[in-house]
Amino acid sequence: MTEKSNFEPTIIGFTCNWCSYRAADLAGIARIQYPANIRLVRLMCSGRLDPTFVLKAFAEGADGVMITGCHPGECHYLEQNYKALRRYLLLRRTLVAMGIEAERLHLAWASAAEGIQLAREITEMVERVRVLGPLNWHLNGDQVQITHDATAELEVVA
Amino acid sequence: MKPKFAMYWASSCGGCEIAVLNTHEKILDVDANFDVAFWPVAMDAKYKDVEAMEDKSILLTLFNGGIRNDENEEIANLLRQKSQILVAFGSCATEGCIPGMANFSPSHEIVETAFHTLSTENPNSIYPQTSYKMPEGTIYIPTINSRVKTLVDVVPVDYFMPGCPPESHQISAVLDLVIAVVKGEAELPPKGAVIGVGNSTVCDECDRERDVKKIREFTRAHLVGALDPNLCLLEQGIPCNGSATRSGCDARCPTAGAQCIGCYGPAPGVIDYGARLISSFASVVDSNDPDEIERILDGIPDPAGQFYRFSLAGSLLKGAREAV
Amino acid sequence: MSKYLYYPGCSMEGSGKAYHNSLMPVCEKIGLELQEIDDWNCCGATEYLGINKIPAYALIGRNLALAEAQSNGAQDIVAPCSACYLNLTKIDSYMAKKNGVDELINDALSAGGLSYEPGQLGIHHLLDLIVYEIGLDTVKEKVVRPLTGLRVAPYIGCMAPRYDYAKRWSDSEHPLELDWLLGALGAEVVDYPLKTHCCGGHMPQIGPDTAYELIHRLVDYAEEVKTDIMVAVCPMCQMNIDAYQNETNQHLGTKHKMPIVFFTQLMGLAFGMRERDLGFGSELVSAKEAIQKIGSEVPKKKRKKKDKFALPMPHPLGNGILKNGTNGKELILPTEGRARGGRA
Amino acid sequence: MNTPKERIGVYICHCGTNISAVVDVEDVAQWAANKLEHKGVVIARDHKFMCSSLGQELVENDIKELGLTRVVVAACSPHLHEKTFRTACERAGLNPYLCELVSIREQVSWVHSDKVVATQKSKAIVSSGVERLIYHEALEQLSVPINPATLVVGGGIAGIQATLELADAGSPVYLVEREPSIGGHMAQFDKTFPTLDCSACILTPKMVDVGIHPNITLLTWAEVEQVNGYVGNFDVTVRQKARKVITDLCTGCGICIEKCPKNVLDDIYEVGMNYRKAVYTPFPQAVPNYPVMDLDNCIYFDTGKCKACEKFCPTNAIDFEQEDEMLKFQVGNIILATGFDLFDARKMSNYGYGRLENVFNSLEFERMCNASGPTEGEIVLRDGVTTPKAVGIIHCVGSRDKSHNAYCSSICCMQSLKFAHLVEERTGAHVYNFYIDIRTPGKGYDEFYNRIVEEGTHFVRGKVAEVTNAARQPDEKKKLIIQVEDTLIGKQRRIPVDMVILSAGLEPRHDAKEVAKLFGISCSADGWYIEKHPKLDPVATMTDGVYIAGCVQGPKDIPASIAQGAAAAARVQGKIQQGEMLMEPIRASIIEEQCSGCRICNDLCPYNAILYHDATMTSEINAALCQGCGTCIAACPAGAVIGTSYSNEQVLAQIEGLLMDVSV
Repeated sequence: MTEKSNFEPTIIGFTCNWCSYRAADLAGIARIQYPANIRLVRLMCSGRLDPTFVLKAFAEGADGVMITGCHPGECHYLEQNYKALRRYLLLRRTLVAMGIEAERLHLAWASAAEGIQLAREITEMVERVRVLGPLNWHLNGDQVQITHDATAELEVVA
Repeated sequence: MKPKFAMYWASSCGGCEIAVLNTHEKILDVDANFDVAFWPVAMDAKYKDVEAMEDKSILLTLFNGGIRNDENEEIANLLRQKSQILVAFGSCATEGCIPGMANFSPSHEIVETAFHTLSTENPNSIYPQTSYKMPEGTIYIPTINSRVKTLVDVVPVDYFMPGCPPESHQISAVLDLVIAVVKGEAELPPKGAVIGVGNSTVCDECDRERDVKKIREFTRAHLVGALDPNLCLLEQGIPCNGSATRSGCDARCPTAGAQCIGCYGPAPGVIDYGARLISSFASVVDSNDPDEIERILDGIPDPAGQFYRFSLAGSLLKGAREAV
Repeated sequence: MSKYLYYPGCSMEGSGKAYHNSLMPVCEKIGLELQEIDDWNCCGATEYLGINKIPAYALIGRNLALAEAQSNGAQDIVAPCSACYLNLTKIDSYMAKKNGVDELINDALSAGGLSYEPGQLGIHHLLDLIVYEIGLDTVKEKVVRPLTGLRVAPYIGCMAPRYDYAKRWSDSEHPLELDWLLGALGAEVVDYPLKTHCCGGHMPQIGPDTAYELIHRLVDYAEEVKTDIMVAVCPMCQMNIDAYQNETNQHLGTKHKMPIVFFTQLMGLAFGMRERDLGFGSELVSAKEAIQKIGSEVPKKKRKKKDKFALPMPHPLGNGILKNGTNGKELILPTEGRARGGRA
Repeated sequence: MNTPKERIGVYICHCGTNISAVVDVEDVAQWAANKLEHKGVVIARDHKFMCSSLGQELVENDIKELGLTRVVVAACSPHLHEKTFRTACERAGLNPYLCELVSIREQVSWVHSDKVVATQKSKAIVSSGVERLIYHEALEQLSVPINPATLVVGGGIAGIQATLELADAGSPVYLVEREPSIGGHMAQFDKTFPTLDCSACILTPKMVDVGIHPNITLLTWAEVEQVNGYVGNFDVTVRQKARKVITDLCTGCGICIEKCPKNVLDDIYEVGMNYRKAVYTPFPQAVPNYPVMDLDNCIYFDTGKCKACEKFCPTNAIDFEQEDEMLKFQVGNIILATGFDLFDARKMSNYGYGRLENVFNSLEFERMCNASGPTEGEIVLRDGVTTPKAVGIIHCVGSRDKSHNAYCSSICCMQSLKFAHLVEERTGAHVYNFYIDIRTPGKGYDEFYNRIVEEGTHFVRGKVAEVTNAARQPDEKKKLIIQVEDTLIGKQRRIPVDMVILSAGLEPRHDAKEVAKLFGISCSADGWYIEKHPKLDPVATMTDGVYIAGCVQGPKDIPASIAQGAAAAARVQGKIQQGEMLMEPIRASIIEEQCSGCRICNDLCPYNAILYHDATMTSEINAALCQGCGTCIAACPAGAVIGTSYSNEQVLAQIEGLLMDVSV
């Protein structure tokens, strides 16, 4: 397993075509540097964000997921970002119950003009997840065996 | 010679067997058309008898129960080898079901709970060991896996038949179909199909009236003085899972005034059952204020249990972090 | 009876004794049961927050924590003193909104085995509690001796309505709650534009000349509009105007003789209670002459014949403000959209 | 391993050195050719400038020669060149939607500097593009015919201008106004800055034009109730409120008004400064000139007696039985010009408006200056007779103030200067302007400011703390005292005046949010309607076919409102001329067999594109109304709603691609 000290988290970021994706473009145009750990997925709206996507990202090995959208009241589709907000809140509760730290799922609002803010959000997210360490969902699972000795260590058969 | 029939219970409660017996006279058709080769709950049989059979000599195997331990896994492999048609029968085999909820906890905690809680009388703290050396030699009991797996996680499966348990009339229909196939009167559905179910969701079979949904509060049926007998339960704040759950049960629970808890599993094309419910319930929460949304969501005290009661082992995450 | 946690603060045992003595019977009368917070401590008043913030925050936090611990989860706090009220609401709000304050205070509180979660308690000034929770209708029902003929100047002072952390007041600059209450008691309420102007605070001790000027302004205008008696909701306001009026006269050569009492004292009078049970007599500028006017005949205002040229006034502020752009029919009561009580 | 179905070409752009300076593009191309071969990649190339004609030809030739069925270009943001490469594919005979542009410039080379990490991330992005592309479908743009009629909402100067422009161009226009007459705020003013020409003189001819234009259907005393449909084909329902006057019979003679015994304070046109009758036209030049009946104040509707108007009407045009009428019609485009509300100065209680009688707000003062107003243009105190000797004008009331509105209301400086001039000219009083900054950025505006300075108006730079009647000095008695910190001399001042005018800011209409929802557009946090682009597209909105003009988009003066009205009309006329328009094929649809009619999606669509059929108990999406946000797809518990361009398969494959292990 990777040492925590040089651990580079992988973050999947979902962006809205009208605001946060454009904010990412703007960050690029303005040459604002941020960690390369983030990989963006463009959706038409944060309202398109299906919790399945987030679960898929975690299951496939992401260490954190960022959901970004237009600021409340500024949704390109009027009010769909509020639906994203509601889903985010319920999804976060569910993930916490599954043992995934709440900080691994983050919701941030960024308008098309907020390249700097988006870059800052990304940087902060990467650092937060770096502290949490790897999630490694995709590596765990099937091969783990356990003896009946309750005190025994988990034994990973690689 | 009649074709061979087998039914096996892995990690399950036995309800699936009862459901098969609940087909009443239909069970006679099974006897008339099949030679029951292996059915531990109904007749005495030894694994070595199955091992001795020729490969693919069993026409139809209804496999119920999830894969909890190495014995389950071994028999799953064995029956796969010996069967032409292997059906993941019931919710446990298809998606983990209630035993699959064990995936919320690491398995050592489950052992701990079973052998060392207040209600357990185990004064000498004796824990079962996987092997024990006796004068006569070493004996073994099955080893439990770190998590419950579904049947398809361990062997290729021909058909899936969800339900906890599958409704008896659905079982009858499936038996009829196989008998008709044997007689050359019908054809099997394509491999991998979900059988004995409807095409849509429980709402399709539910007679309750429904309107657009705006949820101000989630509650529980026993906390509501009188539920409207005709109105959609979700609209009354009862977290009914019917809208995401495969049809086929005739909407028994919501019709009787109890919310659907999702035993028939995800609707066709759904990748993660819980994600669908999280998304749909949250979408119709009638507030844009984070604090108020949180207050409304407080009405679902155990979201993971609410959304993954039956489907945890078969979900994208397969279980909670400590367990996977 | 509605039950509230009562945070008296230091003045109730000293300079504000009349306030304490009058609010007790008055609250009982209107159905407010006050349960004093056990082991409460100083609110930090105005000085401590200016000297060392963190201990001051913790000092106030301790009162909130005690209140929460003793609340059984069902009560709000009421503070009669505006300084106490302001400090309690300020810290509650800081803990909820200012980064790190919550942790800082709770860290300090943990030394005493206490903790407080912001927003858990509704915090009220006694005045807003009476106007909004008890309601003016209830107050009116209890009036047996309307204060007819008494011209009163409602003087709120600065600390109750500013800054309005708990969103309790109709306005921060010109709140009308005291006007409405005194009106409900039958008094003749004068338009007192200085109602939130400075009483001098601690200036009598550190810069008396400034204090005398400020006290003079308040009293002078009250006299100008023929006030019989000023009404305070804050022990500091009452003390400054009462106790330093004589010195103000000496320094400025004025002849002010304006009594100032607490609103609860006048409520008690209107409810038919005896003066001595309401702390009357402890004021330095005697209110005796003023309260003798209660019940006196009010000369009927000659209705000015409406001048045919006069232009109409905008819709009055009344007890509500108008929604923009409507035909003047929709009123928003000041209570709407305001947080009532701490819990949702 | 299965043989891949598709033949995919991958093209990595150097963008000069914009990308190649940080990303090893050759390595990315080579990696894609090797590691993504099993996904169907048959060719992977890099090129100096993919967007150049040479780069495009490269793609086109490969499509033709290698039989590519899909194309991934890794270059700049799709917002820049998606269309370029789609068009190139189309030229080579490939459906344009089978091309995917992924960004390795804005998302990689411009924001990261570590070459190794940037190259790895580029590989992941390319792999996500390939994975996603496999699930693309060949799509066609949707074509929608445009109805030539236009709905203009709001009959202020912006709406009037837009209406006239369109009508003059020969297009039919419906102009809907909530008040009895068009004219808006401009009709209330006396003089307009900076030229000081009479407002009515320039407005009235335009109003008359609207009233008689054959292409204009003027609906006053009416409100839009419902809007369905989409660009080119909106179905509009308008409530024509009952005037109780039969307009076909009414000649506008005004006898009913004269005979009506009931005086009512006029809160709208006269802003509470004067009275009208219960049957009235708001002002003499009203267009149309038919009166309306105010049912809340009519004596007949209150007591059942009176009917004076009916008795005296020479043409029997009064009809007490008249009911509200619902008018339905279709339009292709909509222009919203619903204007502003004045900031309620009562909210700044320290200025005493509503409490101190000689404090006026700007609209009250406009009416006072107007020759047809309550004082016939005489500037007097609230008593109606006394001429003020000193007047204070306070700028920025409710504007540039965090407690109220943070924005600048843009017109108040010029308006206050105009007021200063009028007071000076008509009363000779001393005038004090209290300002934070003087903002006069318009043609002839600063010259006007200088003119007012030269006229002798006093300017005090500082935010007024308080307006009070509590005098401290003998000379303050019976005056309004303005307490202000004069920041230029660094002193507190108390300036006694007789009259205070509050230059109140402009606010969005109180019902702006509901109206926005009705028309499917959005408001900024301030409440002003959001334009499509603040610089490049100031009159369009994010909703196709809905335009905005005038103060509804933000505070502005008359010339700017007129410019926007004309601009919106030009945009609409352009659409009408096209006859039809193409829309991006990003749409949701419902698989009927899988829909159980749970109705969870029904209320989620702000465009009302989701219909529920009671008979089949299923929901359906109107493709033309759908704007493609995908919220319903994500919400459907049954997975019965599917979408194009951002399907579950596409996004999930993209996630897999992004998380692919690119280190090997």
